[in-house]
Amino acid sequence: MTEKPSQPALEFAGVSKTFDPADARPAVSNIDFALPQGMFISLLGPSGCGKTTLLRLADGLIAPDSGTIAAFGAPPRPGPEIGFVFQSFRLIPWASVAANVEFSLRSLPLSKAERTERALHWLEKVGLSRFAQSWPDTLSGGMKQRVALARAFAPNPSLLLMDEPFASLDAQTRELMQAELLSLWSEQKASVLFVTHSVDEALLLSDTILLMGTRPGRIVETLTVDLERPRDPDAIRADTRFIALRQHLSKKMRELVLSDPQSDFYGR
Amino acid sequence: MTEKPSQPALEFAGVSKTFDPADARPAVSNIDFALPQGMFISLLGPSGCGKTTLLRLADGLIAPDSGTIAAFGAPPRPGPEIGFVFQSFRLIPWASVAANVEFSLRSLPLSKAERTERALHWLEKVGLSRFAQSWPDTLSGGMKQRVALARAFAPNPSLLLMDEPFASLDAQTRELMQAELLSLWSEQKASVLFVTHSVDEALLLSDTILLMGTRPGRIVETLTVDLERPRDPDAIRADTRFIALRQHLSKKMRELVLSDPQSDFYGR
Amino acid sequence: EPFRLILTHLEPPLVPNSVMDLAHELGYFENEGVEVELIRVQQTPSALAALSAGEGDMANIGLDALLQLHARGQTDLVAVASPNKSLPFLIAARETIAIPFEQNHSFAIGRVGSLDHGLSLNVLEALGAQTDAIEFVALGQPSVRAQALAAGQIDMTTMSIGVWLAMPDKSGLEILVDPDTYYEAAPVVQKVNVVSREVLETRREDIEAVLRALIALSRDFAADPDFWAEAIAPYAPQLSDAERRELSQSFAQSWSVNGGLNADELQFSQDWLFETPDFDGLDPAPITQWTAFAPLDTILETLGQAPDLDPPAR
Amino acid sequence: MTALYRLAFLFLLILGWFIASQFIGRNIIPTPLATLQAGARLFSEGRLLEATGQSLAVFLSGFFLATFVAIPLGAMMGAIRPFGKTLDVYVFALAATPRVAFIPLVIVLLGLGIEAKAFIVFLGAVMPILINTYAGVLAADKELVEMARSTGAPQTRIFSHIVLPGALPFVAVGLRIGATIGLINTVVAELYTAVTGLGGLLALYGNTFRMAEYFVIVICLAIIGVVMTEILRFIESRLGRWKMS
Amino acid sequence: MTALYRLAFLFLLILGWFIASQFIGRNIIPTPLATLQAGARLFSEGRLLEATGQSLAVFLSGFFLATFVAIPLGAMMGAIRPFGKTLDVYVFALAATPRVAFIPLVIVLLGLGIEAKAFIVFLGAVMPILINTYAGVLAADKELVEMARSTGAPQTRIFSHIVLPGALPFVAVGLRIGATIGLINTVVAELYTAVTGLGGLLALYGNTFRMAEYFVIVICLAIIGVVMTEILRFIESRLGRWKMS
Ligand SMILES: Nc1ncnc2c1ncn2[C@@H]1O[C@H](COP(=O)(O)OP(=O)(O)OP(=O)(O)O)[C@@H](O)[C@H]1O
Ligand SMILES: Nc1ncnc2c1ncn2[C@@H]1O[C@H](COP(=O)(O)OP(=O)(O)OP(=O)(O)O)[C@@H](O)[C@H]1O
Ligand SMILES: [Mg+2]
Ligand SMILES: [Mg+2]
Repeated sequence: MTEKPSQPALEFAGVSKTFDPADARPAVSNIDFALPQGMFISLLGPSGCGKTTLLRLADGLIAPDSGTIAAFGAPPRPGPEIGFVFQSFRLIPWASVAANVEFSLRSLPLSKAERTERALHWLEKVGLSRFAQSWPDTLSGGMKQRVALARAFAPNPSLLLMDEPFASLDAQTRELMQAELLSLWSEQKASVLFVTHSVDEALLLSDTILLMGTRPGRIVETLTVDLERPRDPDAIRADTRFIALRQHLSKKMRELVLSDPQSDFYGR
Repeated sequence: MTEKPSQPALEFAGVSKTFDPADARPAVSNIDFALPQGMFISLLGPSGCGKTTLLRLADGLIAPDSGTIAAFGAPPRPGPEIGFVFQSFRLIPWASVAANVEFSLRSLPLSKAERTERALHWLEKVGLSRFAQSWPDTLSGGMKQRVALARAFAPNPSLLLMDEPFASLDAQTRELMQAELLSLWSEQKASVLFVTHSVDEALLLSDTILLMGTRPGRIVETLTVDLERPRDPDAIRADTRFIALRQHLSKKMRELVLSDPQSDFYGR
Repeated sequence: EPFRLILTHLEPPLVPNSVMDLAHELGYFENEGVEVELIRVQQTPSALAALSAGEGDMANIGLDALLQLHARGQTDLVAVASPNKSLPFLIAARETIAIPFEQNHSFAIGRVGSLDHGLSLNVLEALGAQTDAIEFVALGQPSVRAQALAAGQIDMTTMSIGVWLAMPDKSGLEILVDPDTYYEAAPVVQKVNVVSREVLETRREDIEAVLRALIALSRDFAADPDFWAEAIAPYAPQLSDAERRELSQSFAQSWSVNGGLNADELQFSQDWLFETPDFDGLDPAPITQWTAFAPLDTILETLGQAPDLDPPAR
Repeated sequence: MTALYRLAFLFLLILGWFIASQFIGRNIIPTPLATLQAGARLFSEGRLLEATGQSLAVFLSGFFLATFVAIPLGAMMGAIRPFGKTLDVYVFALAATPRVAFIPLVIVLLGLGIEAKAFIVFLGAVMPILINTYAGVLAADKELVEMARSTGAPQTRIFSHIVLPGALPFVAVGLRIGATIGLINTVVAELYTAVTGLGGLLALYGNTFRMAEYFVIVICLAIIGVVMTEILRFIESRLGRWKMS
Repeated sequence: MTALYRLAFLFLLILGWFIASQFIGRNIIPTPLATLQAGARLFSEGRLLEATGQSLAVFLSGFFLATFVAIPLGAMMGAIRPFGKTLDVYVFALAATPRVAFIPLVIVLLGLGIEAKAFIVFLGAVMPILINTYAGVLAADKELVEMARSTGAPQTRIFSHIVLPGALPFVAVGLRIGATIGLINTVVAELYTAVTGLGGLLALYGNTFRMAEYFVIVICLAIIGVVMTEILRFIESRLGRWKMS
């Protein structure tokens, strides 16, 4: 993949996708945005607004009905350059934890020994080296999620698509994983498209936040987070800009869920 | 089930459980606590510390290796009196959304029409009435989680076991669901054992918080949340007691994850 | 390269057709300077398929099958001998049954229109039975028919003397029509040895050697019935010495001491077969089209004809 | 599209058949045309229909009996493990024993009529259905079963709502294989007990070397097989609608 | 525990057999003792072993051939949908056609030897394996496949790592049913081509009403069936270790 730095890591132009032809309203409609290389964008939006759908489109796992998508200038093609953390963990049940991580390395020109080493390295990073030989079914929810993280991180992707990747982690482990993600992002110059339900997390991590609305899924606001990095999780919560952004986003979310006539909870 | 108010809804005494006999360390060890009727207890702890295991034990889905468990004075037996929200949603893929909710009502002496009505009522509460006839596979993650909530709430259980029930919901929808839960809890006098990774959520909802440590899973601290109810989500964050408890819990969690030699992340 | 002889029985049967197995066993083929390999298949169709696949050189098959083939334009195979012209069939029935029948009876046959069906009809009619009072039930294999008879599911059936003798428990059953009576009522050639015209040309010497061996053994058996009784002993453990001798005596007239091909008998058999429903709408071919007398004639010239038995009419 | 491909493949098959009929002995393979003519003849004589009717009666009764025995039994073997573990070796032993070996016994116990024949069909069809159902039940989604248990569902409900629907893909294959083996056993039964139906015709034409007619019967059996499996597929796809999306 | 139950059931079976041998007509069921004696006799004569060897050679070559053809073909039919949809009707048609109907053709093409026999076994075993593999591949976990696609895995890797292991329970039943049908077809093959092996003995003893010997052969076949399916079960449980927990 030739990566001209000028090209955005990801670019959506007028993208729509309908799953059920019988349903008049598309899952996502008329999506336009660009993720410049080395940027960190978060998607924030009510349940069912199409965030997962957007990520699947971005990876080339599903094709849009209309509009165009480009990853580094070309139509997106799933591969080791694009890492995907799925909302449900999708571990291979008959492969050991280590083999699950190694699986994503098989698309790279690595020897078996190199694969094993790299998988173990990442399992250590997510705190599961002791479970390398366990079966996924014997892991707790949070442990499974960390295996999925290791699997996505291991090939050193230049674009990371992450669907609520820390949802099953306790606050402390989540912070550690966020740090790993940020170091991957800043050191390897990866670009990240990140789905989260935590406004704090979005503010802590991203350069830009895309706020999505529902039925049809659409981008309702693009918000730039101009807080300098590195952002200390504790200190930043006191920052007035952080508090203002936080309030703005919470209010917007509330509007989208409670005041949007399209919403399931309109008027509650 | 005869419910003497004097009996705790749930009582663990010296409970241990080991999954893998080859592994010296049990999944949970020597658990002692009681959930008095009408109380709301949260479980907080690092990934893999045994929270899910505790809930499964409490429902009688698995048997302890040692110790005794009692639900309303008798050994726990799965049934409509105990509602369970699983960490992974566990929807029946070949049943419509409505049928999934109805499934938990089949253990009650209801006519088909009553079941349907009650299922629809709860689907409305979770904002999915429009999707009653959809297949679960066509729902987004958060929508699936709400179906699972409706299914657990529908039989009006007197004890609710909830495993990170709101993890896949956006902040706003989560608040709405918390409100539903609280109304069920206070109006129906249900007792709740609630697993969460959000310190805020635990503080907002619970009477008591059990802090768990890992390897082996054990209760390291029992914390009473003496904030008066109803607790306004926005106002309470400014309450000094809330802030103090929050800080205390965060510190404890940090210790458990970073300073516990048993932890995967010891010393990071 | 051995000469492959295909047989449609699995063990030397308790009938003169055993001459082929026994010639192999007793070294008669070797004496004639031919190496013979016996190939056993279960039924005539398999034997025919094997011949056309070149998996065998000579096969002992039903005459009806050969005539069917020729009538349907498949003229590749010709009969060269018949080591056992007609199997000693009999009709076995429940004890209580007698001819002419007083009531309806069920009679097991192989298949509607099959050889045993036609023969049995002939025999019963010849004996004055009311054949319209008989319900024919098609049951396939002789052993299945015998089982069904023993189980009381049918009243009577045709079987060879070999099958009858093999049945261990015959209480309540008896022979309604014995083999001699049966043969007299329907003197039809049932089995012939066939070769393809190609083999007839390319392996003429081997064919003659095989036929010489069979004739030699048949003549020896005809001369000394006890010889057969001894030779068959290992394959008939259930029969006593006396029973085997008795059986052997009953075959005294059946040995194909001159090769078993008699143009008159063959003509009669063909005419008879073409009356049965299986041959409806088919035209018979001249005997010379489906029979090659030449190998036998060459042999008989050198060996000379045996008197009395098996006149080789041409 | 699929229909087109299928037709193209059918054409190829018939072409191959034609070539084979030209090169392999004629008493083995008739030409497609001769077969067609023979088919028309048999059909207009009414013989084919009558035989098909007889065979279908045998086949359907045996097959339905097998279904009604095998699905509950396989389900029980999967649900009650000691029961299943005790029986399964014997099931496999029985499955590996040639049906033909039981024919004398069947004749003694059930006679020569349709009962005996249907029972032979049953013996053939029951095993694949049973073995597949058993495997399907054992492959049940443990998480879903636990969920059902947590709602207080009794074993029967867990079974009917979770385990059996989950085993559907297995049961469906079992039924399909069972149907094909049942058809084969129909022919066997018709050959070894009172000879009737398509099996009887097969024997008749085989023994009298009427290969065109013989092929008509073979094709007739193949068509019945396809119709049965297509019906089963239709039922399966109705029950598996949720997978469509 | 299971072993105990199984033994108890075996005892029941033998008891039932004994009772049946006393009450059901003659010439049909020998007593267990007579069968045992016949077995000892056949064994000491070396006849049983020789025949078993012949049959096993036929069975194993046919069965392995079927495995090597059916698994890849079934997998391909499941993976390449137009290919699968085009072929599957014909597969079912072929599966429903009595193998016996093809025997003349097989003899013409392959003769009477082990090739022909192994091919007849192959014809019987291939269908259940194929149909089950096909169904197993179609039942693949779509989410896992999508995950694999997202890592850039090529079709072949998705197949070998995700789809095939996921289809294992199906393939395993297919192999088991295939093994049992293969054994039955071994007997058929040995009856309809050159008569050899256990099938030959079965016919011989059946035709001459030596029911004790006949039962020895039947039991011998059943035991081979059990041994085969147990081997398959062992392999399956090794591959399915992850399910143990
Ligand atoms: N079925 C099982 N077999 C073997 N080990 C298991 C099994 N289920 C859980 N465990 C082990 O028990 C421990 C506790 O698991 P549990 O699922 O209860 O954790 P948890 O507190 O719910 O974690 P999380 O917050 O990540 O969901 C883990 O170490 C896990 O590996
Ligand atoms: N395979 C599918 N078939 C039909 N509809 C689908 C499918 N996948 C998603 N949808 C619909 O598309 C919409 C958006 O789904 P999506 O999963 O993208 O939401 P989301 O933003 O990820 O929600 P959440 O935060 O709850 O995960 C939903 O209404 C969902 O029902
Ligand atoms: Mg989503
Ligand atoms: Mg958990």
